[in-house]
Amino acid sequence: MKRYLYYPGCSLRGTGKAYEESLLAVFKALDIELEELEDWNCCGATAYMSIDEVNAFALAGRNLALAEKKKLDLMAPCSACYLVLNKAQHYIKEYPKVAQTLEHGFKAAGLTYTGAVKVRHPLDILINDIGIEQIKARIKKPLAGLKVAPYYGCQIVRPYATFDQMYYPVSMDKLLRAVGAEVVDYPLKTRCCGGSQKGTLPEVGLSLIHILLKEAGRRNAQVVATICPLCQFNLDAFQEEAGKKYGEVSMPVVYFTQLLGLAFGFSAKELGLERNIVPAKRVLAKFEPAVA
Amino acid sequence: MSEEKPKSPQAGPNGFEPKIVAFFCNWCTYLAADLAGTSRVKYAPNIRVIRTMCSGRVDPQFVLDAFARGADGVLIGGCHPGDCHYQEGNYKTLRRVKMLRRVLREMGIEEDRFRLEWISASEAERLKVVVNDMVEKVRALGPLQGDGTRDSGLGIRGEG
Amino acid sequence: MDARNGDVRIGVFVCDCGSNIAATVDVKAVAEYAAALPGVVVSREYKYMCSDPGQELIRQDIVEHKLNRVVVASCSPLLHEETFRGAVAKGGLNPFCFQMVNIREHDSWVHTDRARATEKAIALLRAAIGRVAFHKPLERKRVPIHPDVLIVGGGIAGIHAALTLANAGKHVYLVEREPTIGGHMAKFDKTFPTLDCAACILTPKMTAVKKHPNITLWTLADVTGVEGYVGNFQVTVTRRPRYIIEDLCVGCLECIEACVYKQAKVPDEFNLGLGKRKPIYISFPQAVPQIPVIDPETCIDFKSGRCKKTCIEACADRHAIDLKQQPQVETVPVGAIILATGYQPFDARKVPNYGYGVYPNVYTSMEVERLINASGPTGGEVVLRDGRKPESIGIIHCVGSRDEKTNKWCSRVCCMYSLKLAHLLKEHTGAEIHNFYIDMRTPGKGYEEFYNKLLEEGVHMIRGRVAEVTDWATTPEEEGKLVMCAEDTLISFVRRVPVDMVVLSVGLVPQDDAQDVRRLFNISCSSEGWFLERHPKLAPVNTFTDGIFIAGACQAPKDIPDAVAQAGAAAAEAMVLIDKGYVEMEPNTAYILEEECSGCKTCITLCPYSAISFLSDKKVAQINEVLCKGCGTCVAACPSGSIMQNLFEDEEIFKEIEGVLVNV
Amino acid sequence: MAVKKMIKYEVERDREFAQWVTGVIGGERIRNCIQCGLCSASCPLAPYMDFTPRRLMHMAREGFKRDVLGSFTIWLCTSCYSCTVECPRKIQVTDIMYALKRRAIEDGAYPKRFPIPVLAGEFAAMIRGKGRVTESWLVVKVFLKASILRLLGMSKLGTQLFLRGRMNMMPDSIRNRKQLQTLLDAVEAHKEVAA
Repeated sequence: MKRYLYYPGCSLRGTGKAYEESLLAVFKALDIELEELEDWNCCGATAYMSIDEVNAFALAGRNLALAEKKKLDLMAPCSACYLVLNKAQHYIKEYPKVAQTLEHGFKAAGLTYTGAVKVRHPLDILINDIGIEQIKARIKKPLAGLKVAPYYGCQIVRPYATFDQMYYPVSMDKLLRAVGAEVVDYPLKTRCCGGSQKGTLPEVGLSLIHILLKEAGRRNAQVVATICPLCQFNLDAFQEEAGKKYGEVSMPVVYFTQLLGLAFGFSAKELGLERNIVPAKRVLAKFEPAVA
Repeated sequence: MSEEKPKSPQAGPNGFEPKIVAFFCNWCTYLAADLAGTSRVKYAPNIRVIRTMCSGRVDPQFVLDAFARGADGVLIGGCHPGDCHYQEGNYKTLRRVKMLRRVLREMGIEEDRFRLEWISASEAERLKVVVNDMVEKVRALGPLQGDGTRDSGLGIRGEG
Repeated sequence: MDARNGDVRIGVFVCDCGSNIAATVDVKAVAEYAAALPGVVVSREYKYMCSDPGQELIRQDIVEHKLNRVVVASCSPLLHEETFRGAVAKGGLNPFCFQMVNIREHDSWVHTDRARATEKAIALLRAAIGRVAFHKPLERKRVPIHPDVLIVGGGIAGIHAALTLANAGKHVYLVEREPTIGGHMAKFDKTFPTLDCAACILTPKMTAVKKHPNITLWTLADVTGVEGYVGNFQVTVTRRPRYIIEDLCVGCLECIEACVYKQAKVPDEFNLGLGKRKPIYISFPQAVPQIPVIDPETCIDFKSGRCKKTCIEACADRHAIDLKQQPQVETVPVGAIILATGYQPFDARKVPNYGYGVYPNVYTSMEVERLINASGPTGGEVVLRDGRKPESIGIIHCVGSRDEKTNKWCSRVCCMYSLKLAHLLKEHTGAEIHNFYIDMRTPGKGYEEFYNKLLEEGVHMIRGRVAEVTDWATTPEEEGKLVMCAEDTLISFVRRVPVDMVVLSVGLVPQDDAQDVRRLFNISCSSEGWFLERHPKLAPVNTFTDGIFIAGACQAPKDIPDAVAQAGAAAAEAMVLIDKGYVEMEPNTAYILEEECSGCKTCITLCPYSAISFLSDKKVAQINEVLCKGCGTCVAACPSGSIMQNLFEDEEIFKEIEGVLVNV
Repeated sequence: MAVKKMIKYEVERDREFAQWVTGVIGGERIRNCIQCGLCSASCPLAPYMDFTPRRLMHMAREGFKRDVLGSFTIWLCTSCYSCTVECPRKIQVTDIMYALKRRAIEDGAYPKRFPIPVLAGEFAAMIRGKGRVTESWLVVKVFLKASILRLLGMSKLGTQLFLRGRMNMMPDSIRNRKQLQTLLDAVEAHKEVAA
């Protein structure tokens, strides 16, 4: 049985609850043991970088230091967390002076970090450690005929493409096909969702969101699958507003783990599908297990 | 905050600057050093190059003699395996160097003071990295037996 | 004359090389230091030692001061050792009573700290002075040169070099691995900037090669072995079976007509898969030799053995077809070798965002050359894979060039051929054409004028590297088109340009097997994988291995005029060698002091040239001076220290070690 | 329309700034830029920027500090790293954007209508205090500071999120806040040493 350290990150405890719920369900079904990183702190996300870079690395650094003690790979499902943790590691290696500065911090805080932690994404783990066959074996209700647009967003394969191609990632495509879904060719799969732009320049943020949803529709997708809480939030929560401004769109946006979960026979509730603003029921109902 | 890599060599304790004798083969490493020149690649001035036609010409005596006469490090540069201008001279060198390492260890001369590197005619950058790195390491080690007792054990040859 | 007897009178000459050395090294101080060293009679510093006055200075001093040793501290011996040996000889000294010190490439150019650079120069000079005292007069031995020349690669460079040498009466072996000579040029339609048709200027040269009595042409052949040295190479060439006997075939091509495949079914290499051929085929109408070739991969008889063999019937009493033909191995002696192995186009799949191999209407420049070529798969009609005629075309420059992610270099020909293709495509289709370039590079006779002509023709020039080619449509007019997205950097807008056809102007990269070829011929490659010339300016077609020359794009990307010019130069260099009739070997060979040899035979196994033999009567080893290449491996290995090497005597090297280590 | 002066004088160049930008983490290669515009073309936000990333890179290395720090561009960057992975000269454009944001905040040079600095500020403060971020709180605080109106405009969505349990109103926190703060302080103290 595989074991990993689990770094939820702030979003999975807030707007991204459904991601955590579905993720835990799916991993349980695959007998993957997750141990939550004790007393983890916010990774600093992208915002902190604009305030203070080295401190941002320090934030990530504390988590890495805590993780290193456990001698397990550290799984970060949120794209921002995944990137920041990776980036911190990268820069600690690349720039001796960053490392030196952090050393002082670590010493003062009674921490040590040698750079041994491997930061992993659920996609990476499912494809490379568990494998398609294992996943197929768990299917109770294949998602036959469900047309999905796989949306990776930016920070998973960029800039550190560790487990998938940078320009046209396919790991999620493979998983979705494995559970019977039909994956549409979606050229915008790594295009930015606008991140926090919605908050700062609504018209810009909304247009980016709209572009993604519209193209998914144009490719006859019935649902967009995401791997990032911020992407999901933007595409789901602001869909109505974007539609009002740039033309009607109606496209449920779910986490890939929710789709896997359905195929594994979990209920919409267990997978947090009810948390969607744009109801996913319309397209997904037929895959839900019959209420016993 | 500038981050220059590799770190430029700064003078060691009490300004000790290691002397490194380098034996470069005429066809690969010597050319790499020439290329470094024509492309103005900068590296530490601590090495003194002695040209041989092939790294295979480097007699273990040369290395011992260099250490005996005050070298703090010895670097042998040859063609990459398979690229030797004389078919396989560099393999002969490799074999000889392995034996030589043992001797040096017994004489208490640290690993980092003696190095064999394959550097092809086009690898000026690599030459720079190797030289700077070796100078750094040897500088950190300090002078070889700085107490003047160094001649003992190492016979000096070649008095014309 | 030797250090151990008779007095040593050394002259030292330190070169400023203008400011090249003097700026970083205190040459005066160096010269003064040397003046005080034992044996040094005169020590000078001079602006340019390699200049005539510089050399004259050496001559005079030798006479005036009765010098018997000379040391020059200047640039790399690989640049000027011969020059100064000559000067020394002029002064009546043996040229080997001379030692050169490299204080430019190895000192002033690579260091910045003047004090330490000077200290280094002094150390190196001191070593040379110590060493030169042991130098003794040596004679160069002369070896006759075999007059024949091997040329590898039958592209325009190889062809031109072959004809030049053959016309000068030299016999040439031209080896080409494809079924025909002609190389990339044979695939082109027109050539820039004059737009004369490639075939019209190339095919006459190809036939000339075939007809020439002094040229032995081997196609479908690879060089599989090279031995020997300048003037006396032994080259092994393996000729792959064509399954047609060249001497019997008259090139009527009826066999192709008669093949059981009525329709051509096999994707044809020459047209980059845009057209089809039969299992028995000829690459293109003007192929040389005009002899078909059978592809065993696709020929039914090779696969099943049960073919009607209609080709053999058609060949009738000529009996030129031999399905049992075996590879042939030829071994020939040559005096010089010219490598003209060319380049290969960059693989566009390595830039995924341009969608080559994903979107059918994305083409490489090479494919387009075939599309617009009258003898190409479409007879010169430019139609897309779906049969439509393009109304708008985008050409992307620098694909696989000027990019840290692919190749750093500028491929040098793409700007010009992109402009050429723009012109030809406009001519063939009347489409609206957009060239996306980073910098327009048109250095060459008539090139800028050609660019200007294109501007007048109304081709759109957009300065910006394309980020992606996509079928993602954002506006109605983008629907069903390929959209090219780039910043028009001259107006600072990001532009989306919908087109029917995308042309990727792929760069030039070294051949896949460049490294193997390099090893085979014992030459060097630049870090990018191009063959390394001896000197970028002064010896552009020589290599560091005497007798082996390079021509054309195997040395670096270049256009046809430059490739031809270089081929001419290589041919001339080869001729210089041959017409001289002999080579003088560096006298750095090893020799054995019989009285000291213990007869342990250690050295014998070490010599890669089996130059060492054992005299069973005397129980000592002996070195054959002619076979010895002077690597010195045996010298270093001799347990009894009885092997010596001229120019690299133990004493000489020990003195160098002593010299570089003396505290200044 | 108002006439705009389109000439630049050398006095407007801040050489210290140009030097500084090559020194920031990721800025080492900015001088290698060949102005091909690949960064702009691959940037999803470029259409909304006052200066395209390519222009900004050149303005920065030439030292036109005022124009660079006053530009919208740096605030539009969502750090999606397209430019960084595309750049044919391996220039870390995203990192440079970060550095410019920081510099703009330090110099107080950013265009006022952008709440990002506020967001970032609040964000940092909350992390320092609690070690974690409670999005809902953050959003509220930011909008209170930046524009109360926009918050009202969002209230419908707010309720929806709340009803679907996606608005966690209990501010979350780590236990060992002391450690985190010591860490940050120590790093802060030694930063200049590193610089």
